[in-house]
Amino acid sequence: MSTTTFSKVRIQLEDFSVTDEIEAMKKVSRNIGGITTFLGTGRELSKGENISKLNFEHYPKMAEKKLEEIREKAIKDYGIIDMSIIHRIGPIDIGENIVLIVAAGEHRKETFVACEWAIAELKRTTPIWKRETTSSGEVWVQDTP
Amino acid sequence: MSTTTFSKVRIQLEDFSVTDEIEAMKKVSRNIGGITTFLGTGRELSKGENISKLNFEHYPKMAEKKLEEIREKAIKDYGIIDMSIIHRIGPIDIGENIVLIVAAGEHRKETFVACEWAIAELKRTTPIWKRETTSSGEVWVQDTP
Amino acid sequence: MITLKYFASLKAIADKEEEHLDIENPITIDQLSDIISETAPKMGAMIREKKVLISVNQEMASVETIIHDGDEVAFLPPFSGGTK
Amino acid sequence: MITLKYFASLKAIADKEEEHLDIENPITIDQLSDIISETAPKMGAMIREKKVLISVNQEMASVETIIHDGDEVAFLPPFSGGTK
Repeated sequence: MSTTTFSKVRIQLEDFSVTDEIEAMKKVSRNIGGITTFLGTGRELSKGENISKLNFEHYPKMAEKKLEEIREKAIKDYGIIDMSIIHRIGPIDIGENIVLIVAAGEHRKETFVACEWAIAELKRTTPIWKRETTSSGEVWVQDTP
Repeated sequence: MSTTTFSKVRIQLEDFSVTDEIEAMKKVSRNIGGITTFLGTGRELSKGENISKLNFEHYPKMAEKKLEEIREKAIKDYGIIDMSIIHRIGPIDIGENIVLIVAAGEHRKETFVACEWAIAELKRTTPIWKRETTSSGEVWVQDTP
Repeated sequence: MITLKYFASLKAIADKEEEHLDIENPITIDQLSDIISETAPKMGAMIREKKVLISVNQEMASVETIIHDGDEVAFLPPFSGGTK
Repeated sequence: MITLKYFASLKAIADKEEEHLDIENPITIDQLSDIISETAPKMGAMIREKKVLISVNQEMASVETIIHDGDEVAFLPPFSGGTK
């Protein structure tokens, strides 16, 4: 495990392992008692239409900066020990991992709050866009958060 | 992966893999868009004392029954697609996995609520007890939920 | 015959994990606590003072629960599974 | 010289991903929308009608933001990362 691979905030083409991310997080402190994770996955249905493929695009540098801001604010505002945020870009199949938030804390309460806040904030502030391929063709998804 | 290994509710001596449990959950439906997991881990400090070891005991049959009741109620009351609950028993070191709740749903909101409810309900209703080993000796933990 | 089970910290107090009792008629939990007091007075007192949870056949019991022949009665200290 | 970037659905509307413009003095976003309208009128209109988000040097911009030589200006449709 290189530190590059396990930087706490990443946007990457490759899939990630939830177990590996959690184990990397555990190394931060022996005082972690609770870890809440949220994993977003590609689902087949969207507004009643069958999706065959997803594709994510991001604004390089700005997206990473926003994720780092979310991570730092989560640690500061919710009293968790640490957080990692990973978002994939490029083509993604149904059932595949898209985004992972890992919130680690001494107790469980703050990790739930921080994790739920972070994924909502990611959706609100991070320049990442989704294109869905359905039988009607390809469309950029522009649902408001 | 046998179906025995991946029954949705388990109490076991062995460690578990968060990734494997999530992948088993994904097989339930192609409509899963969000998976919230809570992982409880052994932390070093408890009421200011250094813990060197944990040991969990359960009431066989009754504990499994309670976990299954929690799973069924979570699916029914919160509209999630499925849930799995795994709790380890026996000796557990600092940093090791203790308990895992996996809540899978179409959207993220219900999976956070169901997951947080389930871990609180587990603590309240499931006959599992923790013994902590510190420098002062071994004690059964009897904190109220 | 009924089966009594003691868990976690209660094993040391009852000085056993499990015992079997013959009962002729259904009994109340109060009557059961008297029988237990004969060999484990502190345990009997904890039951009467409601300092332990009690399950009958793996369901939580109340003071009104009547124990019948064949039942499994368990004495349960406060749970501490999961994590804080 | 300033750099303009178009993301996601806006690439088709602007018919490009990126372009470079020389500006002599600092300009407002309104003035920039006029320049863009010369080659991509629909894109210029969307900027004026506030149908896109705008960032300057990777920070979200407002209508008051002044664009200086060397800035990177990006036009961003509503985000859809994460999941519902």
